[in-house]
Amino acid sequence: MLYRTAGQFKTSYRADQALFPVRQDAILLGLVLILTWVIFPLTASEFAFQTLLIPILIYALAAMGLNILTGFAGQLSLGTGAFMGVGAYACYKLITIFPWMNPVVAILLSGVFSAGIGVAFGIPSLRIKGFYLAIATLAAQFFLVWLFEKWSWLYNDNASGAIQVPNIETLGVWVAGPQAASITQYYVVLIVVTLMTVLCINLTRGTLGRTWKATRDMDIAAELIGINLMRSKLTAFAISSYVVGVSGALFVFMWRGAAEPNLFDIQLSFRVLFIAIIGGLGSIMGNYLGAILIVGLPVVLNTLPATFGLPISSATVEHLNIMIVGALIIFFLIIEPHGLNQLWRLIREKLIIWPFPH
Amino acid sequence: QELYVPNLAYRTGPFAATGIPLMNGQADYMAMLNARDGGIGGAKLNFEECETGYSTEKGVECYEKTKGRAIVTQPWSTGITLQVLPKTNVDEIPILAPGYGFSPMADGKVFQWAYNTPAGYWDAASMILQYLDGQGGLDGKKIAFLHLDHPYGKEPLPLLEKKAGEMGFELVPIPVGLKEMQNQSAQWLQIRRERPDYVVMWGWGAMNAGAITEAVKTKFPMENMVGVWWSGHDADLKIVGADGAGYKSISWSFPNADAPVMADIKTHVVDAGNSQSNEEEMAGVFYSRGIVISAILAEAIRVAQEEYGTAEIDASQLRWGLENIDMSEARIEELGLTGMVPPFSTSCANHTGHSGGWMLEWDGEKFVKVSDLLSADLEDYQGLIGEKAQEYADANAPWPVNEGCEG
Amino acid sequence: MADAAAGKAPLLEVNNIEVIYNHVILVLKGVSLTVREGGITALLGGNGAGKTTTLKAISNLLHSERGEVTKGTILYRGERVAHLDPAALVKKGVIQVMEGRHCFEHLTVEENLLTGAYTRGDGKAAIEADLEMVYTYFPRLKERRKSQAGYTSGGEQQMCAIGRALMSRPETILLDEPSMGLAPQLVEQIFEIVRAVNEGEGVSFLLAEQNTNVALRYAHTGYILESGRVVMEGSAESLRENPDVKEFYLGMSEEGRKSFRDVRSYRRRKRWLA
Amino acid sequence: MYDYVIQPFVEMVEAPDFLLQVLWEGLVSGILYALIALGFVLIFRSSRIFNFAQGIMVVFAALTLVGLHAMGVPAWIAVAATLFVMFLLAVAIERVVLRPLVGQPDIILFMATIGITLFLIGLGEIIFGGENKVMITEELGIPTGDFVLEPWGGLLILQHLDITVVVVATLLVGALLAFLNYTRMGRAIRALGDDHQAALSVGISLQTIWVLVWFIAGIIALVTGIAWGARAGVSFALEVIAYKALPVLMLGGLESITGAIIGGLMIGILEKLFEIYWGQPFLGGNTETWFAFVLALIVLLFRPQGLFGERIIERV
Amino acid sequence: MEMRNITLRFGGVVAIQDISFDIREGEIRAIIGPNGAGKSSMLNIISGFYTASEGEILFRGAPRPAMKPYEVARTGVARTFQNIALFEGMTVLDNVMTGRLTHMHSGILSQALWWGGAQREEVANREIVEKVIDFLEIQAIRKTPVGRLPYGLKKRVELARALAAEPTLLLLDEPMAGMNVEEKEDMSRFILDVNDEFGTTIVLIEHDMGVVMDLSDRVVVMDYGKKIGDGPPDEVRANQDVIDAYLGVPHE
Ligand SMILES: Nc1ncnc2c1ncn2[C@@H]1O[C@H](COP(=O)(O)OP(=O)(O)OP(=O)(O)O)[C@@H](O)[C@H]1O
Ligand SMILES: Nc1ncnc2c1ncn2[C@@H]1O[C@H](COP(=O)(O)OP(=O)(O)OP(=O)(O)O)[C@@H](O)[C@H]1O
Ligand SMILES: [Mg+2]
Ligand SMILES: [Mg+2]
Repeated sequence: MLYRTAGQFKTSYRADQALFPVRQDAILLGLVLILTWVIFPLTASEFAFQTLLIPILIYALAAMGLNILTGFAGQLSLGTGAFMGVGAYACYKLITIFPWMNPVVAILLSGVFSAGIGVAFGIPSLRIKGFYLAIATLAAQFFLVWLFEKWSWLYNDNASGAIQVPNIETLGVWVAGPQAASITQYYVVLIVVTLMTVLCINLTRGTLGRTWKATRDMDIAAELIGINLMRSKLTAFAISSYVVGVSGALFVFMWRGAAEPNLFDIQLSFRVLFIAIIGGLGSIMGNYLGAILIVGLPVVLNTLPATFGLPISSATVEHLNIMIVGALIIFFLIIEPHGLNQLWRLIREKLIIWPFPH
Repeated sequence: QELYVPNLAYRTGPFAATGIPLMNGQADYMAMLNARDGGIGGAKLNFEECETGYSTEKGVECYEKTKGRAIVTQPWSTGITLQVLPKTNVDEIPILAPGYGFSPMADGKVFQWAYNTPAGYWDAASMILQYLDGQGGLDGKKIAFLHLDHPYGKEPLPLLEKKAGEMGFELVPIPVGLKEMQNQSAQWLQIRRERPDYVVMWGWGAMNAGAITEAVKTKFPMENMVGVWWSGHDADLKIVGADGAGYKSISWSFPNADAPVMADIKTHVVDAGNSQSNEEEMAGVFYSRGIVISAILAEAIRVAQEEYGTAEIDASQLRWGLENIDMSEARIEELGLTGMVPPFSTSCANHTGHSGGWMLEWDGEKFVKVSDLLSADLEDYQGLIGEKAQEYADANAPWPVNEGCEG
Repeated sequence: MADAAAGKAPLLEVNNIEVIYNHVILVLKGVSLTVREGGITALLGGNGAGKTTTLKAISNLLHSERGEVTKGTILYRGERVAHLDPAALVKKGVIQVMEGRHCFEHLTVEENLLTGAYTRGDGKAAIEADLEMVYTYFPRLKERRKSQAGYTSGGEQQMCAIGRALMSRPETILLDEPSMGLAPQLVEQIFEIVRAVNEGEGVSFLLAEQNTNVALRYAHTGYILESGRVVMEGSAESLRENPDVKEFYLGMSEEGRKSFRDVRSYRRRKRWLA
Repeated sequence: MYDYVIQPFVEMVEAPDFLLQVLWEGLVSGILYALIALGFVLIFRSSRIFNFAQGIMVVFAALTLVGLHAMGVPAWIAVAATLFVMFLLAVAIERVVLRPLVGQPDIILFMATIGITLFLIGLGEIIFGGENKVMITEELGIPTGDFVLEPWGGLLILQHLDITVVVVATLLVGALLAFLNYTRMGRAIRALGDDHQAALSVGISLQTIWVLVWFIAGIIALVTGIAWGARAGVSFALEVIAYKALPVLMLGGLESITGAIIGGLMIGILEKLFEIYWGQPFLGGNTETWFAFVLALIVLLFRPQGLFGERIIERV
Repeated sequence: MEMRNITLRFGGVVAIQDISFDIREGEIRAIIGPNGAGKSSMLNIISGFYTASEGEILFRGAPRPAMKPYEVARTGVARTFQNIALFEGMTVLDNVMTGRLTHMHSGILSQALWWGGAQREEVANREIVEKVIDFLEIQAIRKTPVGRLPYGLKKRVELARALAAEPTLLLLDEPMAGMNVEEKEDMSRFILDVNDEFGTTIVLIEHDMGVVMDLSDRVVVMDYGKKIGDGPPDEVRANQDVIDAYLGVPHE
């Protein structure tokens, strides 16, 4: 009876298109917002900020970017890691060339670069489909990482070949670099991620979103009903890469503090893909659920043996960890191939008809 | 009473093969101290491992997890070291990166919290060149520098480039991508085309075995191939066995089965069933290196305890300890590390110690020493250290520098 | 003809089954039916009535669509078959021809037919002989034997699918909408073949069909399914004479067949909206 | 211009023995790529599953073999036992992973194989540890010497091992092709790839076929593992070479055995040539990390289904 | 619209051979013929999915230049498909809304911001779509994902999507396949009403002779790529070629 939609009538199309047509959902969202904006920052430890809160937000954003491309527009990409890299390197160059630039502005700008490169690598998608396209995006993945390694201008000719985030001060607080406090970085990330989420939701529920979904579900039919496939696919690549690029910039500037080229390796792409898929392709909220699971799970697993005082060596824990994550991925795919988001929807459907089984 | 000295170990991932013996050596030595002496100065050592799999990401996570109580952090990869380096400055925890990390860390004035005892990569490069020079001069020769395409592999490049000009040899850098470690035929074809007089190798993990097997296959004369200390792992050479005879590696550690410390480890750790190692591994170079690394840390703890008169030292007290290690011959004997590590000492400005090292050679079954103790030509790169350290500090401004220490 | 079949033993019995998709969507709400040996049984009903679902429940193909039988039993020759996998069922002689043809696009027509003989162990010669038999039923297939099935026309694909089923030497064929999208001539032709196979080889058919008119002409008995329930059953003649069937399934009212142009009111009973 | 375009060819002509060596090395790595790709193709054909776990299966097979031998099992018995383990693995994967996921979208199954990869990495490291191990080349009776030829007064080294690999791979491919095209099982495998549901409906047992196919992929993995292991030792780092199979597949076509072979050879040889004559002199080396992908990408622009892939049937 | 000497080949296969016919404004034009005759291919040519190997298409008297399918759609041609081509991952409402895409033009930025232009456009188009939904009586399934719908309803949603585009030319490829008589009656009604109310020109492919004969104004008969008959229904029904090739036994 708690979750009951009956009786909430909509009287205008506008109301029907509201983000949360169901009152309970709006309340739930309010709770989540209070948690993330007030309660977490007040209570979280340094460890929680660094290993849970900040990375979960950043990974969720990256997955959201990927989800636009893969979940909404149906173009499977395995090059997310490299596009995050483009965002990160672009941000690094912006900050070092224009030291006066506001870091948030720099982060938002750096997405533009990855969007450009995303479009360039998206062009083959007009002809190549499915797994062939996925492998083709690997060309971007490997080529870009190679470029990060070889093009020393990108990392200002540092001897180590890595980029290091300098200390950046804005409005009297350190927002990036080793001097910055975790809580500041958390808020910066939160602001950017919230902004991006709102934009993504708007894009995916409107005309563009429908264009993408049509392209995804059946591109031939989409073209025949008047969708310009090239435009549809390329905008998906551009916007997806933009979001991914921004997340890459956040990744390095607001969390890692430094990066070497192989950080943006294929493993990163897979990680983001896991999040998107476990969360649910074609959903925005799912990315958060996926990120919580994929980022949070190993952290929790790591602390378990110590909590129970089990005498297992850390290496074994790590091996078990890998096994468990692998097994869980399979497990979640089996119980709900359409991701956590869908699981949530099913629960909701059950709640609506509760206490009747059908 | 307990001292928390965690280790960001890696026993998994593509580099596990080289990590495991090192971690075992480190852990066994600490376990031995706990069993034999009840720790150091009465304080037990908590030598917990946090598994990184050599991944920078996991490494940072481990650092964040342990930094609350830890008095030292041992990041165990150049990548992780680079990442936590600026953080340790803020968190005020010493990084101990024995024989790896960022070469300019030798400058204690700039890198107050970082230590790469007993020798750094530039020491290694300098000694290798010195040794090769001794084999008949380097003027007009050609050296192929086969290295991992990764911050670690690039470390010695600035020095090698500088020395190439000075000593008159030609340097051909040949990078090996992380994905090509197992399949280096392109690199070795290049070596065959270039016909270098020597191959100097900066390899790690699976890259070493790959390079050594390729060298044997392409019939490169093994005696003209020299590796840094991380490329001198017994297991890598065992793959080719006798065909690898003549291969050399510089090292600041050496296994000595007769050293008292080995006997102690055997009685207190191995016989008690607390070791993860085995006999074959314990006879190897890397296991002994693990022991030496732990011994250095233990020594620093002891020095700090004496200075501050407390068994439970904190991170900044340990930092003082690390700056005042004096591993003299006598002290090495006392610790039972006979012949396992060259003498060295650190100071406020000198965070490396520049211990020098021996050239080891694979005789087909094991590594043997083929040189006296070599020592690096510090003057060659003292300037370079200062310069690069300053560059780093500038890029990371505001970067607190320890003005108090001179010389 | 119908009387001949009626006397025979029940071959397949479906008792009161329920099917749920995706754990929440209840599609069949207690369907029971009987297929007699040597007969042609038609399963009729509008869109979404659950015909396909019933057939899939019998041949155990629901699993891969996240559907499951939650209640009731299915007996084949008196034996429960619900736990068998589809392959075992084919060995027992029950084979399904799926809705929408489902040929193996990249295999040639002949290879498609040969896959039908997959479960058989009676040697090459027998299979060759049956291949010839199928080609005599469907001469068109012989012409196109070497072309990839994906590029053949709809009718050819339908023939290919039926032929493929025949290759397994079945006792019972579950045939799902054989007439969909076929030219009238072909529809007749295919039903003629169904009858020929039924009479010649003694194969029993369970036939899901929209085209009530044709189906009732060839079938012996029929069931009418609506919203997951059987609402009517009986011999083909009795169904044909039933006024409701006449009006809603055959498009005839008292005055005879009406032109589509003249139908002025929407007479739908909005079954699926309920 | 001259430097980039003409000079490399001049070099090739000037040192033909070296060029031959380059081609030979390319050929051998090409064959090895192709072997991994074969495993992919087989599984893809029968189930449209893009089996990412093929790489780790190679490692797993090799580790099991070496591990069993280290426990004192004679070499050939260890091979048999390893095959049995691969069979069990195939059964387990079918039971636990594939069966519940029948009929799901491709990408879900793809993800599941990545799950399998992670699981096997963890399991393998717990059982076998992460150290580099030596392949039991001699114990298996694989020749290890080399031929040294001197064409045009130059030098050409051919490893016996490599020659063995080339021969074994050729036989394996021949056998596979015959199996797929001329047997009942082979036809069923191809049918299954086109349409699960229809295959089920004609009585093809998914279970049997999948176990069979994964087992064959396991056998291929073992052969690949022995071959690579003999070259570079056996460790988890081997897994990364599996990525090289991807452009091979793309170039050859995901469902074509012939494609896998030709694609493998093309990529092996071309990437070596490019790296030696262009990559190293002009681009700072290591172009092998991406060359194959870019090459495949360019080919795909002209033939979206790869050189030998099945034509994508697009109709409405 | 007029088709002149259209020929279409796939490799060696000739799917359509030298066919000409015309479509008059406002009429219902049926195409019939045995399976594989090339009917769908002809529709594909009209909607731009295939380009004719030879021949030309005249649109309102002027030759139509080579166009991408989406450009054709924007000239007011909408269609349904033989094997349903709905967007399975979307709800019915969204599917029908895609039909409006050719009429919606707000930019990416305004969409990202949502409030303002994009929303107004969305609401305006939603109204049109709701009218179509009402018309086809699919209100109740508005929010259902189409993947779950039964076949017949899917066909209707497809029609709704095509209608939402407010086309001038509507191409229907076997809209009544797999329906029973009652459903066919409804569908016929919709088709006639569209034709009457909006004056939409309709091209219809259908195998049910009853439907074809009752609805269409003129019929083209194709057989193996050739045209074997053209004219009003009754005339075609009596044509012996047509009976031989297609109808088989005289219907009813
Ligand atoms: N995979 C599925 N998931 C959810 N619902 C389904 C699924 N398959 C079918 N249904 C639903 O089950 C009901 C019955 O479908 P079924 O295909 O059995 O009908 P049918 O009688 O064969 O209709 P048609 O004549 O259109 O083929 C329909 O309402 C359909 O929406
Ligand atoms: N993309 C294609 N490639 C090759 N051949 C094709 C292609 N599309 C259609 N054909 C061939 O063209 C011929 C005509 O096909 P079409 O689909 O137009 O027939 P149809 O008249 O619509 O038949 P049906 O009534 O069965 O739908 C067939 O022989 C078919 O195999
Ligand atoms: Mg049906
Ligand atoms: Mg057609």
